[in-house]
Amino acid sequence: MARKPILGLFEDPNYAAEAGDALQRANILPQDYDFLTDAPYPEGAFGERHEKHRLYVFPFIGALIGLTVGIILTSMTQLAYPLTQGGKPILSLPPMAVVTYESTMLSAIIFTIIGILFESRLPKIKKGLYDTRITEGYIGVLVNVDEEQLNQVSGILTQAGAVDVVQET
Amino acid sequence: MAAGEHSHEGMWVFPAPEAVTQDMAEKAEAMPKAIARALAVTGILFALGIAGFVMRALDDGFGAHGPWGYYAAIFMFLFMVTGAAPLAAVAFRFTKSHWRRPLSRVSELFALLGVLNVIMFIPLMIVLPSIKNPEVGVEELEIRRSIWFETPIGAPLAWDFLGLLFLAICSLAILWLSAMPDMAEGRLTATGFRRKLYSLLAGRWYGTKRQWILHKVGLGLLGAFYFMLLVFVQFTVASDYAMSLVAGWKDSIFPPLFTLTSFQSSLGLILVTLFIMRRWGGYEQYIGVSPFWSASKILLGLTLLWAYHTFAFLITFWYGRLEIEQNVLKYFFFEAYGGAFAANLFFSFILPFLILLWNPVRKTDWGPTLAGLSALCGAFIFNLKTFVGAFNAGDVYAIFFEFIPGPTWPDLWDVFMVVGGLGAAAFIYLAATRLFPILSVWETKEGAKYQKMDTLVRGRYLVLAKPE
Amino acid sequence: MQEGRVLPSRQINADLLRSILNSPKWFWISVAFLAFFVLAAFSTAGFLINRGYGVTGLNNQVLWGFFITNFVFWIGISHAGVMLSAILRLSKAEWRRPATRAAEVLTVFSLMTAMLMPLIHTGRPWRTLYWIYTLPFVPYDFARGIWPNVRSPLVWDPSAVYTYLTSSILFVIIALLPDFAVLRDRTTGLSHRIYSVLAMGWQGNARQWKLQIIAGVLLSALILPVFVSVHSIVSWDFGMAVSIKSWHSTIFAPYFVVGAVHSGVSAVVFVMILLRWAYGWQDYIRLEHIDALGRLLVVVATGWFYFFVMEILFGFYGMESDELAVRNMQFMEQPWNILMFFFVGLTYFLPVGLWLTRSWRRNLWLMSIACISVNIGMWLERFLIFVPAQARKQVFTFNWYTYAPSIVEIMIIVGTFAMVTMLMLLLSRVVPLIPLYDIKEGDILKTQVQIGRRTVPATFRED
Amino acid sequence: MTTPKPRIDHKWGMVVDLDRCTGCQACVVACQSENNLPINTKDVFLQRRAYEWIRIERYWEGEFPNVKARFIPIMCQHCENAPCEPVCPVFATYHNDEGLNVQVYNRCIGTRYCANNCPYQVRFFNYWEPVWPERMRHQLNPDVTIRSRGVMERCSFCIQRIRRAELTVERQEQGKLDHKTMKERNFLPACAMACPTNALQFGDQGDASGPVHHYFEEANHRLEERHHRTERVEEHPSRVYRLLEEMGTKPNVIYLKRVEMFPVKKEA
Repeated sequence: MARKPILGLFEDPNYAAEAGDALQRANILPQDYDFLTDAPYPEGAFGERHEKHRLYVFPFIGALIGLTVGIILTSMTQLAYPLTQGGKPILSLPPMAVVTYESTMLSAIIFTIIGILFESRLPKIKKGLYDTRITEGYIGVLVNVDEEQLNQVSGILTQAGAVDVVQET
Repeated sequence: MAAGEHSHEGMWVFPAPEAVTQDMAEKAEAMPKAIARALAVTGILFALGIAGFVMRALDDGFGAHGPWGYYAAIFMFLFMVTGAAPLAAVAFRFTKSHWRRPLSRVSELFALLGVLNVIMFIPLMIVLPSIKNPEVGVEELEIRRSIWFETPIGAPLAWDFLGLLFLAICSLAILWLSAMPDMAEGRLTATGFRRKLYSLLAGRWYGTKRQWILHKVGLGLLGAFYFMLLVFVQFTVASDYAMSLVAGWKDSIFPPLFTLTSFQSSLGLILVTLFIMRRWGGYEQYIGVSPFWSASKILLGLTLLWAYHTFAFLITFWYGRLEIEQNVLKYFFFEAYGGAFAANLFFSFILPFLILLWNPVRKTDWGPTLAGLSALCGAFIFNLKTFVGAFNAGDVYAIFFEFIPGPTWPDLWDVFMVVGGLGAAAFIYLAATRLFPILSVWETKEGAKYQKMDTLVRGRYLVLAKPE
Repeated sequence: MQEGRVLPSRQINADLLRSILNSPKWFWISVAFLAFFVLAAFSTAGFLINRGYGVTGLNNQVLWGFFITNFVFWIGISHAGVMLSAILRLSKAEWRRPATRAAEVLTVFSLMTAMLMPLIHTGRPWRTLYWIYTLPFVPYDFARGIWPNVRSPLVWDPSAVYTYLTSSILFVIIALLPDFAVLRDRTTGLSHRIYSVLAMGWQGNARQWKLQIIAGVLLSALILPVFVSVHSIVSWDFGMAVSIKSWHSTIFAPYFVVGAVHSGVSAVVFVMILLRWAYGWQDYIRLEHIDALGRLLVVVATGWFYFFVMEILFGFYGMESDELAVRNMQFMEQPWNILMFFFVGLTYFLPVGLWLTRSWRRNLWLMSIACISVNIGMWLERFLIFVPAQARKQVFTFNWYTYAPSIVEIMIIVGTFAMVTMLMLLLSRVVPLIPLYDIKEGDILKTQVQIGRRTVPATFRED
Repeated sequence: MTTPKPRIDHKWGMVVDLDRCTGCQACVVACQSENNLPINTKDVFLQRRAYEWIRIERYWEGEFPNVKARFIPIMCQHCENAPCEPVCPVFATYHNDEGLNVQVYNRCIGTRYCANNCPYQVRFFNYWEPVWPERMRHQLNPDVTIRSRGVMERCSFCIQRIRRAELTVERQEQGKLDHKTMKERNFLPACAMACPTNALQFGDQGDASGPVHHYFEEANHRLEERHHRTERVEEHPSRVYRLLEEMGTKPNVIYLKRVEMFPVKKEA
């Protein structure tokens, strides 16, 4: 059966939270509803489920890759031109350390960015159900349910004090 | 972790104000066996140290500065660590951070060691070779390089000594001022000689509004003054006893590096003390994890900065091919004291960095403590390497440091002096903890007012109030 | 210490998007005015490259002049961004909120401008372009087996600066996603389509917000070490030069970094004051923010002064005649001693004097004066470190000579300032220079604690 | 890519005998014409952008009336630890295995870092495109490239002459190339050739019969034993010295102190 999104808009965060509780009572799974806000509320403000993420892995992988690339690149370029300069060794480490450090940080940061986008599931090609009022301070409760439950859910939302309930047309 | 509870377990503790006074009074009176034993042991070490000092004096006298390298090293270590320790209280009071509250008195108590520093410095004044060359030999300078170019009156000794003295006085003033409200409390609760002492020291403190305002302002001013004074004294002493004893070693980053090492190691020392108090001292309900966690970030920053300064020094000297630079590198970093430098690098940077890298570890009480401990060891090796090396670097009046000697190993008396110095410091500090309340009671109570757990929509969070 | 009231987010959107949705009339006029200078600078650079270096004031003694000074200056300015946003983010300082984005954007633009300087400075820029500037986009010219020399600080430079540039651009973009979403919802037509692409379909659900917050902290922690390394490496361009007395000093790296932060943060404060005045953002860039920045600046300035004293003092410490000659030139000889006087006064004593009093910190005019004077001073600082040392470095050669910039150099320098300002203005037309969501978050977390009769402002914290 | 193998392991060096130098500037002129240096016109001098691959520095010693002129010719010292080399981002200058500090004009991008980092002030930057009057076109040396604007240049010990000598030897002696045959070609840098008093002597440091061999022997020997000494001793006086020895640059040019027949009276 097809699942359809439905979005309730609330002015007061407390109502939104109550809507959340009501949905829980109507045993709708926590991963089926979501709170859309225009600013970060501290985690768990709506009693929503805790989001698990593996973001911290990315910078480490990135750093490792950057480190290897840096070392290979710097040593390779020095060995490729075996020209003595100023009596310094052909493979002189302190300069290597500098450039390698930069490459390490660079790739660590790039991987972090990738990680952030990946973990927050962006970019989203089709945005799904959305309402521009959310960025005006309204709090949206986005629920994904089976079609026959739609009316029940919209009832719950309006009961909880939704200013408006939007559905896909 | 309770439902919707959004702060780490045991991270924040809010002791009940009324309970604190009573409990602290009892703790101050009590004399646990452990502390008694520790006092005994450190006392013996102290005695050993004195013995070692006397023997050294008898063996070599105060003529040449060479044999006193290890004495200088241990003095510098104590000065570096204990001198910078009170800064923790000062600095975090400036930033109005609440987590500092259990930590501030612990750090301020180190002020008492300032006196020890001053006393230990006196022999070093005698052994330091004069800036003017007594008899000018072949390829020698008439005035050796030092930060006192044409030697103003009494330089360098008088100035260094005065600096240390003022430092000790200033830190004692900070301790006295910040302990005053607690001792005023102690007047009533304490018994015996403590009662007399407290009523003497607390003076006319009744906690009037005006007194509190003066208290705050006074601490702020003293703190700022202490900070500047400390940086200056570290600069003069460090460069007089290390850099200007190595002919032609010109290294402008050395004083900042010394200061940085002192910050790092003193923070480490404070964390270790806190940990001992929390685990075995029975102060668990006052010391949450938050001091460790917040301090760990700063410790990590300091660690990275230490590595950065060291690298900045190394690469500049490595790149410049000047002979003196090559010799300094060989002597202090690669050949003579190469092993020491490796150990220093490991303890001051690599180990703490690897520990503090992990957020879960930083949120414990043991993680930051371990890092702090290793930073402490790193600072110790740093001082041994630098000052023992500097004291034995040959002719101080030479044009530049040309002939590289080997490393200098300690003999028995040196070992005695080193352990003795550590013992003395520990002894004094332990004694101090019996004398003064080791937890700053007024700050703890104040903190309880400004922090609470509160609800936002559904979740419970920590609320921190910052007064203007 | 947040005064100021909590605003409804409709209000916040209206105010902060004002610069984008309806731009004032002075906007295009000023942009055109600046663009004129930028074009002039670029054509001058063309003339310079066409004719060769004879048209500058450089000579066999002073080989690095205004361009390098300006390069270091702009690199310095660029250090404001991360300094503010990263350190304040990590220390959870509430008053960072309006400052962060302007600072980061300033970072990006000043870095871009800075990197033009060494390019113009080299004798054969077209070669520099593919030989050195390809460094970040490694691997470089494999086809002809042409490698840059890793031993040279001039190769460390681009690697560091491009790392910094890339990461701060990404940093800004990530922080912009939610605000792009707001714009997407406010705009129509083409701009709507563009913003929808930029917003990447941002919804603002719990997960996205959580990662947004973590991203802020994590990226700050990662960029901070880069930021320190950048100016250190720039300083090593000079620190590695053994032959020029007073350059080969170990303290250069931290000294330059602190100086950079000093000038950079002042620049950011000035930019914030300008924004507040230009777009009427009194409710967002409040006096207490300026005040807090002022206090921070006192600390930074004093730290800088410490390093400055160390550098000078150990210059004398060596007692080497030729280094003393450089110092003598800096402090005793005209015109350098006058410049030196102004430099120390403008960089430390005047501004710190102004920042010490609370009421003066909160007076925008005095604050702007202080910040500008810091930046003039820091520009002079670089000039005084680089040029006298070269003019007096010779042990042997007879023809000592000093340096006076030619009109060509001056025009290009002016152009860089115009360029950064213009880019900032143009960007303020496209993205909000104050992060909307950050302000809103601040309002959400605001609360207060009742102690007796006094209500103390407080904030919710998640640890 | 690898550096070309040396045909025989040369290590070129020059010895400047200050006792013989009369400061006649012949070397300067010879160098200018040999190496296609642009003409130092008056305003080039006034801009302080003159090219002097070798220059004679003149110092006055003593008070009038008993005053002496001191001359010291300074050219690129071809240091072993040249500070100018490692700072070049594009390998435009490096140390080849004949002990020469070589400049690759095609690589140079003109950062001018090397010139900043040269303690002897012997590197010169082409501020303008070099121009010669029409009728002087034919006196340009075909063996030496003309440097375009925006590159550094400096004394090369007339490397073109070294190479030509090697080529001729290879052509005539069926390539049996050794110190002897090389010396028979008796090539010299322009300055050394032009010097009327033989103040400038050039040769292979390894060539025991050469003019410079024993001076370098002595100098290197002194350096060696100074490094292995552990305390200061009185060294026996010697004429041999290098410029700015404390910089640790180890130049391949050696100077011989002037012998004072009638030393200038110093005022007490």
